[in-house]
Amino acid sequence: MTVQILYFAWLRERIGIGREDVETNAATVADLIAQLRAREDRYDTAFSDMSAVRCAVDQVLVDLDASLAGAREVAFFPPMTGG
Amino acid sequence: MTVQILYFAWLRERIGIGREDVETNAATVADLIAQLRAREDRYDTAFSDMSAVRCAVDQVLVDLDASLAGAREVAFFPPMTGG
Amino acid sequence: MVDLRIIVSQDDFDLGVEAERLETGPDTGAVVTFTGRVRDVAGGLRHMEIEHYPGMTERALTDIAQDAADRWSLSAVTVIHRHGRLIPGARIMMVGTAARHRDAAFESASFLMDYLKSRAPFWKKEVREDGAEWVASKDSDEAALDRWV
Amino acid sequence: MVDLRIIVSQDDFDLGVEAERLETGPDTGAVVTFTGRVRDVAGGLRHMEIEHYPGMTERALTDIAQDAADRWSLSAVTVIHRHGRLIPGARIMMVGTAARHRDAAFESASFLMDYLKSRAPFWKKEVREDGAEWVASKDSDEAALDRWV
Repeated sequence: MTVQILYFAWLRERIGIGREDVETNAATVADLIAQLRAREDRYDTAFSDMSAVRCAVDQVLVDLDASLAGAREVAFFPPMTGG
Repeated sequence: MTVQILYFAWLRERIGIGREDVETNAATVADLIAQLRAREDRYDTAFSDMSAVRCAVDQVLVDLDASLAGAREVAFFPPMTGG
Repeated sequence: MVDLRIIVSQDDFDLGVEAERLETGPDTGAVVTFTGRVRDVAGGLRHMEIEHYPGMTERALTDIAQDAADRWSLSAVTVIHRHGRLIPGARIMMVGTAARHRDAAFESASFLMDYLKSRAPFWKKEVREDGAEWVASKDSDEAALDRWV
Repeated sequence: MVDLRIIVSQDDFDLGVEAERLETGPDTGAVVTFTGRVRDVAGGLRHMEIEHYPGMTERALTDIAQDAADRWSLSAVTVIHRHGRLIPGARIMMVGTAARHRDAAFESASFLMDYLKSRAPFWKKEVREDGAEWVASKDSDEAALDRWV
């Protein structure tokens, strides 16, 4: 399947792009991250500290072991700092 | 000594006046209340439920056993309902 | 130095102007305002009559505001309380606090409200179509003070 | 019916107008507003850059506001959050709540702030004279959520 992946804040800066379409068979968010890290160093570096990574699937916050079944949009970002 | 006594809210309404000067030798607020209650029925009625009476001496909230030494202004009123 | 603004008046106030005044200095990150209005709970309320103790009121409000400012290191505190005749929907009072962080601003505003409710010399009377009645004080308002001791 | 007002924008807002909007209906006795501003804590802050996740932001804010409205029976909730470049002293965001009583208005505003801090998709970057840095999330902000569970 094809999912659109979005990156925000320093994840966006480290990876160097804000969005991309990725072809994947990943079953879970964690699987997708493993696939991305295997691609290139900049991905590997960006995802090196997973305690600092949050994820939303189709604009809903999820844990990293969440399923990607039916997912169209996956976003990665650091802990939020609104308010 | 002469003290100015002020009444507020339903204490003012029951006694029928908002302020008066009273000549007194009362040592405490409670003594002053006893003196007032002895004067006339309207005072006796107004002060009949002491749990509903609050007092300020010279504009500072005090307990009913507070001293009147040096007092110039004594105010009686029901529990406050501001805000 | 804390900026204290205490107003006791029959007049209405402009919340936007008051809130803007609280946004002072480079170190103010959080401003909280509370506004209280006359509610017509049961229907049939003509107006609220608010009596106060001139002289003591200003003094009590200033003491409470200064106390809050010291306790939470506030940069500004505003307390405005109206008196006289207020119709349903009218603003009765406001408190406003300015602090570095949100917790201090929220807590101090809540503290001010709890003290205003049962330590500032104001008394409310409801004038209804079927008569007038002094608003009774609530045990819960007295109990609310315990958390600040 | 609760009146939800959610705005995500680069533009500033008028707190007076927003507060007035919250004063709706005969049963609203208490309105609380919180306003957050850019602080220049250490000196030398040029501006704050606020990034957000368009689409998800509006959705998250609406969910949080609806949740607060249900939990405290609010008559109105306003959440405004700015993004883009904000200079020191500029307003970043506000929440406003309207309820019957003061406790509901205070608690729900505090709840909204705690959720906004760590559950709404905003990220702050401080651009200083000596470089730029993403603001780190605080453990205390995450811990603040525990009291609402």
